[in-house]
Amino acid sequence: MSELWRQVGLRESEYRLICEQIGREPNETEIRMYGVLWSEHCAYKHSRPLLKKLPTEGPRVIQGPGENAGVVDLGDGLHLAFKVESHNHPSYIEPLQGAATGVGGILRDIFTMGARPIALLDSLRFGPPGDPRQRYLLGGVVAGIGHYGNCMGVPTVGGEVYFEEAYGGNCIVNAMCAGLVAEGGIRRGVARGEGNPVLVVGARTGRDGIGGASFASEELGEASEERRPSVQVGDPFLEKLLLEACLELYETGSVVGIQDCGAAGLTSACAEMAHRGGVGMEIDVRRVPRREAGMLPWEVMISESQERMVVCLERGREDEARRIFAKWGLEAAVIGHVTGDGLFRVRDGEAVVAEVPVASLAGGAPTYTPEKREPAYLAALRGYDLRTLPEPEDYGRVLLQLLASPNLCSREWIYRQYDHMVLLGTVVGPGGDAALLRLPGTDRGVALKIDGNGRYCYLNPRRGAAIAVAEAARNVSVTGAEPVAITNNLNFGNPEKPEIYWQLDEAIEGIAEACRALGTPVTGGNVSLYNERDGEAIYPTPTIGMVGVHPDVGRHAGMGLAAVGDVIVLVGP
Amino acid sequence: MKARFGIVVFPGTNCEMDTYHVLTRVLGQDAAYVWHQDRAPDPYDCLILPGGFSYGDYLRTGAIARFAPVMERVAEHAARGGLVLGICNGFQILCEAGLLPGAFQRNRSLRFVCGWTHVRVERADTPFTAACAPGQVLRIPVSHGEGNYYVDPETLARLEARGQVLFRYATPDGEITPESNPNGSVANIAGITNEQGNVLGIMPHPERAAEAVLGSEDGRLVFLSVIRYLSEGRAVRV
Amino acid sequence: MRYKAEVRVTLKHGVLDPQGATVRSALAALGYEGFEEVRVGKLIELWLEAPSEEAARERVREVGERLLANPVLETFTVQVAPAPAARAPVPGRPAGPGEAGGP
Amino acid sequence: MRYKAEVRVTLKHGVLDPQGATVRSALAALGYEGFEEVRVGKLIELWLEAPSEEAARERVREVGERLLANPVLETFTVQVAPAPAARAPVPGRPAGPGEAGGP
Ligand SMILES: Nc1ncnc2c1ncn2[C@@H]1O[C@H](COP(=O)(O)OP(=O)(O)O)[C@@H](O)[C@H]1O
Repeated sequence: MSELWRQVGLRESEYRLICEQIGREPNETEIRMYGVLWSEHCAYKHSRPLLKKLPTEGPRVIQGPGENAGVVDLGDGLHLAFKVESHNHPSYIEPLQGAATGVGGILRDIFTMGARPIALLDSLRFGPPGDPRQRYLLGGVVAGIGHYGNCMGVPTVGGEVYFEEAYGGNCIVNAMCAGLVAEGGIRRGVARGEGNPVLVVGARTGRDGIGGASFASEELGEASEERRPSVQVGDPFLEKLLLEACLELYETGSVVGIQDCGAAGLTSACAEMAHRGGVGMEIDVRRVPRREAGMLPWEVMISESQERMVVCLERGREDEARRIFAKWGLEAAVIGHVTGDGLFRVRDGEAVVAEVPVASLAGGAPTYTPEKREPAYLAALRGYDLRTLPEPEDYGRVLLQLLASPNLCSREWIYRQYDHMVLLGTVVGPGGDAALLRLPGTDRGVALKIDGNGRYCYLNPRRGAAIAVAEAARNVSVTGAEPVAITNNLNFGNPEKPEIYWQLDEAIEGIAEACRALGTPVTGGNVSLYNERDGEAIYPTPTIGMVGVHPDVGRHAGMGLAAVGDVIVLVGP
Repeated sequence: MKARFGIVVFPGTNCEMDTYHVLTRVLGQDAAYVWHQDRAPDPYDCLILPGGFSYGDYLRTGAIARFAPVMERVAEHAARGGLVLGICNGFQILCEAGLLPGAFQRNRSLRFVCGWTHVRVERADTPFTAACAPGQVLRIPVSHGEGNYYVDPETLARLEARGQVLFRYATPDGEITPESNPNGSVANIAGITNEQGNVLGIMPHPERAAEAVLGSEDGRLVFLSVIRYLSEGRAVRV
Repeated sequence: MRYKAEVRVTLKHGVLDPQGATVRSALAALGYEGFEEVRVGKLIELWLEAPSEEAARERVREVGERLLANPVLETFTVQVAPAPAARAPVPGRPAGPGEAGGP
Repeated sequence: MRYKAEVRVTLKHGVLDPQGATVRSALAALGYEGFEEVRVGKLIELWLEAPSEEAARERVREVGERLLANPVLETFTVQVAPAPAARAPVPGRPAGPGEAGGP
């Protein structure tokens, strides 16, 4: 086993901790499950202590961090579930499918909450577009986001894109989704009730994406290209059916809990649901519908095949669920049940192939607080004297240069490829400051924006992150909406390097400060670390997804100058 | 009297709720969803095949949906002279089903395109355009990856001669130019009817242009034409 | 018997091919000379059980006509050969039109 | 000399093919029995001038790698044969961003 724990990405100390927690050496299936669940991506080993600094409470917060998505109260019995998710590494390897499956994942996070998705946003970073490889990435990522979102019938209403050298070897693809759920309709990722059946619904399980969570938790380089998991192909059509089937299933009132199968597949979905419910669970891999013959139990358990959900149902309601899924042409297979012994047990028919405490697998990963150190480059940058910059001779030319910059020019080429109008909510779509959506059946609205500024954060992570929150808040408020909460995606390099950990810590402090000042708590987010190529980290890039409530979308402010003679005022400090 | 609309839902359809909203809440008509496997007798005045990605648009848009049991019903409804309106993916399905001539290819740009377009109303004496003025330009959005309409030259000549082209992509002033064509469709065609004039396929989404707060009310005219035609006891025949 | 069929779906002569044209101009942009025309079609591989090669060909041809090619735009050809070993089972899929279930 | 090349681009084994799977279940729903698996790939036909068949094959293979197939998901094979008569060239069009070039 000594080689195996290393191979699945565990440290020796972590391996010893596992032995200690389970009172013996784990077998192969168990090690592989620990490998994915204790990866940085799933266990937040380096970020969990830092995330505690974020303010997460407020009068409108219905669900804070810890679930598949955060939820805020919009008033009138309507709640909004929203969250952002990264798919940086998969998109760098295969831009179209990487971005598409990223969108698929964030959509599932929203509809597992019981919500119908109403909007997508995307935050993208690439190297300079003069490089054909970067153009290829941009074209593929945009096509992938469009491919998935358009087919799902969820409008992509906003986003942002920047081009900087720092992202040339590791692009950023963050997707945000928001969905509506009526008060009382929220579902959670929890399993409860001894004997209640556990089902997997949606797509069949194949060998795709095995080891994806670990892949996301390491730096990119020659070696990782070799070891990359087989690329996953998204099937938005199947997910659209899954969405409708799940929403129909919720109506029956038989759902105890539901969670999407994302990173680490069945292992994380099942173990996390059991952990949240404080119960045990038994799964029989033979009962998991497969797409490929000859899969080993551990392959079934950690496969990241897309478009699947795990559902815990009330006992006796299985046939009803099967009927609903069959109507949508999907399978719903009972694969196990809730137990009272607190163990996560995996069977292969009669044989027990894994049996470990849920609390260890899903909650036992260590956290790390590495050394942190201010990066040396900052001292050099601080020494830079801005006065040495020459005064431009021709401001007209500078203006033209600015307008032609890939970082400032029109983004219409991108958002024309996104259906941004379906669902008849888009009062202000892409091209505006923030998107403004009408809430169905009312005149009220919700404003959405995603913002980040890696360059500011590189220069000063604390101020830069705070500026990103403030920018998102300004964008939301200029539509006439009141900012109410944020979600965030922390895209950073390798946190085991003191300089990167310092950046991460500082940026989180900055987000926390700004959110406190603005009264916009953090309801969730995602952490993407190890964004490096050959040892070079990206700029520290927290992206902020903000939502606001609007009292009357008929009276929103637009961006254009409306009429000759109107007064122009500059406000602010 | 209210008109009764049936909105056909295939796996992957995604504009059915929008269409329902416009027909019922905006225009005060009766509407119901019709499931793709439903062969029950038809109580509707007009069947609408809304936009979306039936069967994921896999293989070809509309290629699989056209075999759904409900399509027999759509064909019978059309054969009896009932009104059928296919929007976007619905248009693609009607072509695949042979209820309308022609076929679709990927947009000339090879990219999905979503945005506002202008379409010129070529005839205002049909059930689908009676509420428009001849030559009127409507501002209606498109949203499709495969809206590049094709018919061979002989069929095109026949369509033109019989006045089956009802909508063409145009400039805001109603000029037919290559720049106003968002997808490469032959002759800037955005909407056509069958020979009898009771089946319309339209690529832009009139339901997305039915409320001022969303940017345009021009799309209403298509539905209002249908409603007027139905309320006048189908007097506006082609 | 198991057969593997290949259906080659190509655009009819005279139908403009937006994909082919884009590939061709991309080739020119990359500096590849001498490419006069590019056409992009589909290659559909099907594995099927049939009593004889002739029966398999017949069935695939019918399927080609009804579903795989659109006669307005496309033509197709069919090739059939005995298939060696069985491949892994296929993913379960949403029911196609006409399959059981309904609201 | 003029040659016609055919590039058959197919998905790598193990890569999910939602399109093929959907076609397969549509076939079942239409009552066509016996179809076990369907995979949808691309068939790219290219007409080119080259000094020899070998040179043509080499060039097309390079183009296949750089542009026609996505090496992460797809594999391809090349066939080349002398082409009879010249076909009418298709109007070239400018490539948009993201189209030209490959990984
Ligand atoms: N940057 C962050 N800020 C606040 N909460 C976060 C952040 N990153 C992750 N979280 C929260 O931590 C929880 C763990 O999420 P998990 O379900 O493991 O995430 P994922 O869906 O990204 O795998 C989620 O509730 C998520 O919202």
